[in-house]
Amino acid sequence: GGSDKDADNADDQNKESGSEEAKAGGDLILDVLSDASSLDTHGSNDVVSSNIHANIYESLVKRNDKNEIEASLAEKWEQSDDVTWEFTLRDNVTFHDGEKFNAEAVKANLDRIRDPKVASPRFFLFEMVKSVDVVDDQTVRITTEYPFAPLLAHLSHNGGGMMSPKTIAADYEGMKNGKEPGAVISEQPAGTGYFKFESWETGSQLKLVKNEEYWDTPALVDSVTFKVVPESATRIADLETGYAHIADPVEPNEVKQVNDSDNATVNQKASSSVSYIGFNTEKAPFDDVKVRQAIAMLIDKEEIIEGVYEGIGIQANGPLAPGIFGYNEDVPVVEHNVEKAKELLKEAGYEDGFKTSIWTNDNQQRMDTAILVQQKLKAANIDVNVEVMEFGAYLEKSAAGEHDMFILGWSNPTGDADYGMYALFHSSQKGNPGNRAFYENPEVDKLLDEGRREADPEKRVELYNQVQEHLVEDAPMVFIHHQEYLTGISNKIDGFEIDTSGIYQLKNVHFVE
Amino acid sequence: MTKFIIRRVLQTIPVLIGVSILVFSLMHLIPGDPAQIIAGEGASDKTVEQIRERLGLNEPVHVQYFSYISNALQGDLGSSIRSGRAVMDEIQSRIWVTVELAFYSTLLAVFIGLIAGIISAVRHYTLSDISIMIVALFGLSMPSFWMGLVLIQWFAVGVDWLPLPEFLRMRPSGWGDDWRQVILPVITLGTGGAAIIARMTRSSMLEVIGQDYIRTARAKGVSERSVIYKHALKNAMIPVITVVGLEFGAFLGGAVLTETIFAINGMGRLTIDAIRQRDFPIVQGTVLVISVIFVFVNLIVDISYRLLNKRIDLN
Amino acid sequence: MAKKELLKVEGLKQYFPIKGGFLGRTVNHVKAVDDISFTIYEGETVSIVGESGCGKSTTGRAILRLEEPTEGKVAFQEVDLASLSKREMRKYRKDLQIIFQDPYASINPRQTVAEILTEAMEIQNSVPKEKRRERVLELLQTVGLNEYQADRYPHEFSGGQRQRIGIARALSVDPKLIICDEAVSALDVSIQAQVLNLLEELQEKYNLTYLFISHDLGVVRHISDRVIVMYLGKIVEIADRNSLFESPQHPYTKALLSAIPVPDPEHVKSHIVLKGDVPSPINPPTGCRFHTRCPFAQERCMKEVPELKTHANMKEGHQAACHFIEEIQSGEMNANFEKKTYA
Amino acid sequence: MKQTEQAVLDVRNLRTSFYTDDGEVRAVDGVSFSVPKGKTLGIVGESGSGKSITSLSLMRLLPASGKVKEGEVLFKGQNLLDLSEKKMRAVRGNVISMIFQEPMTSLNPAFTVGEQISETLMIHEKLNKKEAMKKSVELLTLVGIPSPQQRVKQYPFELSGGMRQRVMIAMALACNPEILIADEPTTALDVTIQAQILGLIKDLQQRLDMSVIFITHDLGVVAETCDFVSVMYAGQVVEYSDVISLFKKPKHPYTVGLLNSLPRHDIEQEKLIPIKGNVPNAHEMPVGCRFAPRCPFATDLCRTKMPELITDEEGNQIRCWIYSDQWDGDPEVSIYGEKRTAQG
Amino acid sequence: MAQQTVQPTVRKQSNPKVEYYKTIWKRLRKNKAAVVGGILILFFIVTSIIGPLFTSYDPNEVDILNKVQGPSAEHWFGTDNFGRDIFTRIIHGMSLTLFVGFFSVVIGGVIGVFFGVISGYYGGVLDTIIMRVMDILLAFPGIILALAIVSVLGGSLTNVIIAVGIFSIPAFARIVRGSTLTVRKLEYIDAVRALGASDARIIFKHILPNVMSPIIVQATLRIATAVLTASGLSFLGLGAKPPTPEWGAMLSDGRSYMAEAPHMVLVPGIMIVLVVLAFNIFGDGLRDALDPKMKK
Ligand SMILES: Nc1ncnc2c1ncn2[C@@H]1O[C@H](COP(=O)(O)OP(=O)(O)OP(=O)(O)O)[C@@H](O)[C@H]1O
Ligand SMILES: Nc1ncnc2c1ncn2[C@@H]1O[C@H](COP(=O)(O)OP(=O)(O)OP(=O)(O)O)[C@@H](O)[C@H]1O
Ligand SMILES: [Mg+2]
Ligand SMILES: [Mg+2]
Repeated sequence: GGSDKDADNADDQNKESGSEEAKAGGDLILDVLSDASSLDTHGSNDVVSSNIHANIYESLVKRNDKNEIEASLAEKWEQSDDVTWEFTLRDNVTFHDGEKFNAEAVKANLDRIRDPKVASPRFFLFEMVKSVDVVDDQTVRITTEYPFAPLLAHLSHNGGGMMSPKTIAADYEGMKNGKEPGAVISEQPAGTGYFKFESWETGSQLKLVKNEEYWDTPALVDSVTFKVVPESATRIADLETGYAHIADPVEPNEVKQVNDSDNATVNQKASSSVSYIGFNTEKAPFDDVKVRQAIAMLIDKEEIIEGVYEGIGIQANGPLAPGIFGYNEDVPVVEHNVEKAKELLKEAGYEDGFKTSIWTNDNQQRMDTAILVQQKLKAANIDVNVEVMEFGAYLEKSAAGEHDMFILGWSNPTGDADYGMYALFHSSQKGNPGNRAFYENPEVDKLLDEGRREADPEKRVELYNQVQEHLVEDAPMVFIHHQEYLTGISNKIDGFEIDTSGIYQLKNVHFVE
Repeated sequence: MTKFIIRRVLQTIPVLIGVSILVFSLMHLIPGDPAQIIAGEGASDKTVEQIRERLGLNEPVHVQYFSYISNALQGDLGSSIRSGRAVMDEIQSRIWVTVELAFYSTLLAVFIGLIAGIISAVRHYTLSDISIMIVALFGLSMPSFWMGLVLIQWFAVGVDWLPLPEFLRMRPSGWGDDWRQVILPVITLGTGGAAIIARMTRSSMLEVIGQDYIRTARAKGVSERSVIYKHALKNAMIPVITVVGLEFGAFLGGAVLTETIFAINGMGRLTIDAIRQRDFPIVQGTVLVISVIFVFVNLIVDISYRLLNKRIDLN
Repeated sequence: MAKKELLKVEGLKQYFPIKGGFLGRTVNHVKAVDDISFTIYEGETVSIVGESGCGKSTTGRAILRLEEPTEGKVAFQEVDLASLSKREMRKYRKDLQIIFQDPYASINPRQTVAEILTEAMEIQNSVPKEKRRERVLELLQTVGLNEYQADRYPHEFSGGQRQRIGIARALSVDPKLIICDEAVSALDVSIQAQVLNLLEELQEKYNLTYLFISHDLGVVRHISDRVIVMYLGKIVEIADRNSLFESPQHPYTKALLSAIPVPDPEHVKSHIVLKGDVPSPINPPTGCRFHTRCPFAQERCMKEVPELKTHANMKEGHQAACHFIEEIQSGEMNANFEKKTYA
Repeated sequence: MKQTEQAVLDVRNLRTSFYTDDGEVRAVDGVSFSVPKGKTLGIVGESGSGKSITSLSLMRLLPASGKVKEGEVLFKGQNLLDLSEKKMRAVRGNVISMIFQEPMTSLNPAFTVGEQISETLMIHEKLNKKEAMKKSVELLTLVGIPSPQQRVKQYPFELSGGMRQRVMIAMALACNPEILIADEPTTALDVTIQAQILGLIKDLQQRLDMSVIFITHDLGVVAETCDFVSVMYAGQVVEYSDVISLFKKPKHPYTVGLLNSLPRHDIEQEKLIPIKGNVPNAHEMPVGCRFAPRCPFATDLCRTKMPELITDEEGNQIRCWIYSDQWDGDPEVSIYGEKRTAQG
Repeated sequence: MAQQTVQPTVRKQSNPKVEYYKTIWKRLRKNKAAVVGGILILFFIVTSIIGPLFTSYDPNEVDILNKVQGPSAEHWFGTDNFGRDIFTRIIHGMSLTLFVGFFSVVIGGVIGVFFGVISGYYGGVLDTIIMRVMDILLAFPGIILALAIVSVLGGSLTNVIIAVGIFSIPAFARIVRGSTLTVRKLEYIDAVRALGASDARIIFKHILPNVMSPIIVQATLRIATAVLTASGLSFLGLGAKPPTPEWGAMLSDGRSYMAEAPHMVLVPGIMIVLVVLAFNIFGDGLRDALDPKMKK
């Protein structure tokens, strides 16, 4: 539209100065893999949607780049006892639809996400919340059922984003008329963020415009357009021809191509996620820890990172990425060691190897990983069959425990060890909630439970360190690597950041010459 | 004629019911629980159960089907279980782009196919016939997605003589902004069709040229040009039109790959995404709509038969 | 001669449904054969003549139950064929055979002559396995083909030879009645004569009975004992050959006979040229079906269906269906004929 | 005979071959005849004897694989085979017209009857569309189609076979041709309809003073409509004469054979006397007389040497050794004596 | 009615059956396109059988150090992203591609022909029902059907074959029904019926052999379509399971290397074109050879 043209003109004027100064305005175009599924921040639980939500909605607190909790919509907060938290809210904030942000609004949001009729996929974030009470207009009290240390981390998650109570009410109205929950909100989302919703053509593009009334310093660009471009080669083409300013994601093997081109570079950012190869620990032969350890030694993580991810990413030794609260840097490293692996197998009685399968969904990197694993395990006579499944089927079947080995990843949007491990390894979380290894260790269960309830951060770190040591010992999974987010950035812009959970930070993005 | 049309429309009803049953059962046979997919990789069982409850997935399958079909008969195709938007809206915002893409591709295919086919038939067994048919076979043998990728690579990485990145601009909706955007997808999709039509036209023309009435025309002293373009072509068009109809249908359903490559927000991608996300109502809706269009296109084909050859008795 | 009834057709009707309307209901019928009755005696040749589409083939097919008749009785040696189950009928097929018009379409192009003939014996199990080859060669000889041709494919034969294969196939199961549906119409005259002679020889040799369907009156006169004339699904006249050709009674028969060119340039002959075309069997004219083209047609002809009967002036066994046979014969009635002589 | 009469069309020694995968097929191999003004020439012969190919050769409408190798087609002295394609187009449908055997397939199913008749008029008479349509209606009246106003707007499938053939005739007559070639125009029709059509052609011929070439395999039709007859066998003319002598005193053994094979409805015959054997294979024609393998009189001479077409003093033609000085068989043989008499 | 007489061919001392096929063979040989297509197909088949014996690499052997290399003397078609030899993979994948084409057509063909023949022969209600079902299949977007099948049964070559096979059922059914309708009306069918032949005998002995040529032609053309569809499915991630060297999957793997290593996409792409081309050409030639009308 019109802003595009303005930006071009501005570019022309700037040419002479040649200086690299921040410049307001312009329409930022992002090519993204897929469309948001909903604009209701309670209504979905995928990164793509979150990336949109993060620009429209804000939470009570946020995490900075050092993984520290900072004030956002809540100015300050205090914990009166193990289960009670009180938040003082900012009073200069209004929603995009003109509603005032206050304690009622917070209650409306937190109640809704826990409402079984709404059936929010992000319910798990606040499952432990017992009640939300309005103390006064600017104060809200949250009571949990049991002591829950990572509550602030959960509140910093996108799922804790605040939506205008007016839209929430309208949405409930809509549900009465037979509409799906979130349908009304998706039509006219209103948050408090630095961008406002403008338009959405589902499946194609979504446009946000600058929120001029933002309570803090507003964003620099006039508008942001997210365009859906599913084919990677096409995204790169868009970026190189200068049509799009940001292309996300860039495939590892395209990094070189983009960096070699004159008009774009790839932004690399370490993530808080982990990729892993899991074992079905309830099924022979993976119920034998020696077999699991042996395979962990057979797998060459470096080769996978090199071969599949073009060397991008950090080798993982545990489920938590460096920087995450509770990360244990002293956890012993499992070395690639074929001889030792063979010995272990011999001890376990699988001297001659065995036949098994490895499952993956139809994600290129995971399929490639599977191929490398298949190759490596041949060394110990283990014959691996690669099963590729479509994602829906994959989730269902692996939750049901039909698998042998499987490849998956886990991202950690709260930056807390609890999020990064509880669901994956607690025996109450078997199957769908995350523990697809069907791992069960009472010791670990106990540590994880304690970790949640412990208020003292020092003690928590200690507890989680122990968990990670257990995990190395028990080897329910082989942790491969912590991936890096690869985002193609046009040379026309600057100021782009992405956080460790893959959420774009577009507030400071601006056009340069 | 109207009677014929009404009858044909009525006849589509069992077909559509069949299609809906088929898609319904297929979707329920596929492993993959929509609730689980919506909830994501790490949702608790409780969350999943709540979502399942909300979507009515706990009902027996036949109850789900009948409630679906009774709503559908009232014109309500339900709403997406993922975005909550009405299926009709979702489809409406995508269908035209796909129909347009199919339409232009058909135009291209017919235009090139007819010319090539006629030349080939008239000069059959000459060099031009053989070369046209070889080119056509190549067009036919090329995987469309491959061709799309190669085209994108050419135009993006840029051959100097064709520096037209505009070709690649993704369109916000429809083809409004720049007609050039339509070119690459249409070439990608239309090439195979052009090849098929060329071959069909050729064989149909050859067949017609051997007919007695062509000899009659020559015996009247009609010029060769008129014999080909007037007497032969009108008759030769009939089988060609069937193919055109089928091609149009194939373009509608088969544009998925092209849509993916060129980031066109059409029905194909909508359907594929919906299948992957087990968004049942959307899948049912798109399949039904595509089937309706297919049936409708075939109706048009039959009517054009009638217009071309009054002989065909529509009853 | 005491004649033995071989086939008796009574009140045979064959209507073909015309689908149409919504959902393909039957909207109408082609009344291809509409209530005909006749008898064929053993050892004789009865011909059915009439113009294209008058129901000749349909009659033949209905007798063989190649199409299930709509109504009526077909008694073969006093057994009602229509009452038989499909399985029982298959056994009877041995006695009733058919030879078709088109020598090209009536034999499977992918079978050799021997295969064709053996198959027939195999189906009816009429000849023991080991004797079949022998019988094949015998049959070939019977129809005037050579033994060495047994293993050839149909495309290697000429039209006349193929027709002989068709005849051999019909003979292979020792039938009693053979329906010849335009069996010689597609052949050139010189070949036609060969085949006609063959048919006559076989009749003598095996005491065959023929129902001979043809539109060629020359052929019919040559071969038949009795002749049935059909018009638009109904029999208009039945007579023995001489009676029919020498004193045709029905105005249609007369017109038909006169319309045929005579291969004799000096034979000056007046033609009765009928006006108009044959009406559609879907909505046949009321009353006498011929009235739309009949030069004598009266009011009554439009209303009343004439009965097929022997009129006063006719020989025994000669029947015609016309209200005014006697009046026409006696010259009482005037025709508004267009009589014409060529050249 | 009648050589004195002015011949509109004179065909001399026409030879047409097809070049197929299996080699050359000499479909027409030495055909000569002439057509006097206002008279009808019949061409008879069995299927495949080359009748249609002869007529298509005259019109220069042979299929791509066929070629006239030799001969002349003189129309009023002008050899049609020498004309440019453009000039030939002006002849077709204008000076020489043709009616084909299959009325259904010979009309274009996609155009109305009126459009198809008008087209001829628009090409040759340079009429405009309206005039042409008006003339078409007149022509349909001429050929005896009732309510021609409506019929011109109909498509071929809406007409009966007889009517379609009338339309073909109307189309052929549109430009008052001097010669009408009718290739089995009634074979596909019923006898009563055939009688109508034959009457019509005869009628129109007299009114318009046309010459007609009438191709048929039906000797009855020949007897009733033709003035002269040319009998063809295996691509050659074996006998040419006026119609009366042909039937009364046939000279060629093949002609006699034909007549004897013919079952007749007007007389009673004891027994048909067929010609033995089959028409020879187009690729393996006998070296000598082509009829020799089937001829009861054939001698060594017949089997080794092809007889020429000789013209007698009356202008009748015959291709048979019996009538030559070289005949080595029974000198007393009388061919027409073999012909069965009408009383059989 | 006058009939063009086919002259009896009086060639002596030759087995007639052989003679019959000889005629077709002769016509087929005359058709240059068919010859070229046939030779290509033969070449592909032979290569797919003996080719693997002559390749010096293991198609699945990963060699990360040598990944994404352009064509060279060691690696004729270069290497892929795992350093696997593309030439070797192409050779090994050839039999898979032919397999997919062949068996999916067998599945579609057998089922389609069965329903087509039944439908055409019996007509009536049965015909209506079968044809409506075929309409449903035809109207049903094929890719969705395939997706559903592959999702139900899991992604593998076999399931791709099943999916593509089901795809092609309606095409066969329609063609066969059409031909059956024509053949059923021929007089020789009535003749054997008059002899008392059962329906089964008529269908299998008399109708099927005579509708064979359109089936064969359709089959060769369908093989081409099947190969294309299967590679399209691979492109959507629904094809053969890795590391199977199926060409569609190779092509799909290579697309993110298009700029860097175009050979990864070009080689399998061109191979698919060649195979499809061969079958198309051959199918066309076959049609001409089997259709007497097309005779020059
Ligand atoms: N299966 C059928 N369905 C519908 N109508 C039919 C069928 N078979 C025959 N008819 C119609 O029945 C009528 C009589 O047909 P039939 O074939 O018996 O005529 P015919 O006297 O044998 O004619 P021809 O001399 O042309 O063989 C015709 O109008 C024909 O169109
Ligand atoms: N296109 C062709 N290619 C090869 N041979 C042909 C072709 N057309 C005709 N012939 C052959 O030419 C010869 C003469 O054919 P023509 O059609 O003139 O016969 P006809 O006398 O008209 O027979 P009919 O009475 O069957 O119409 C036949 O032997 C035929 O096989
Ligand atoms: Mg008949
Ligand atoms: Mg002819």
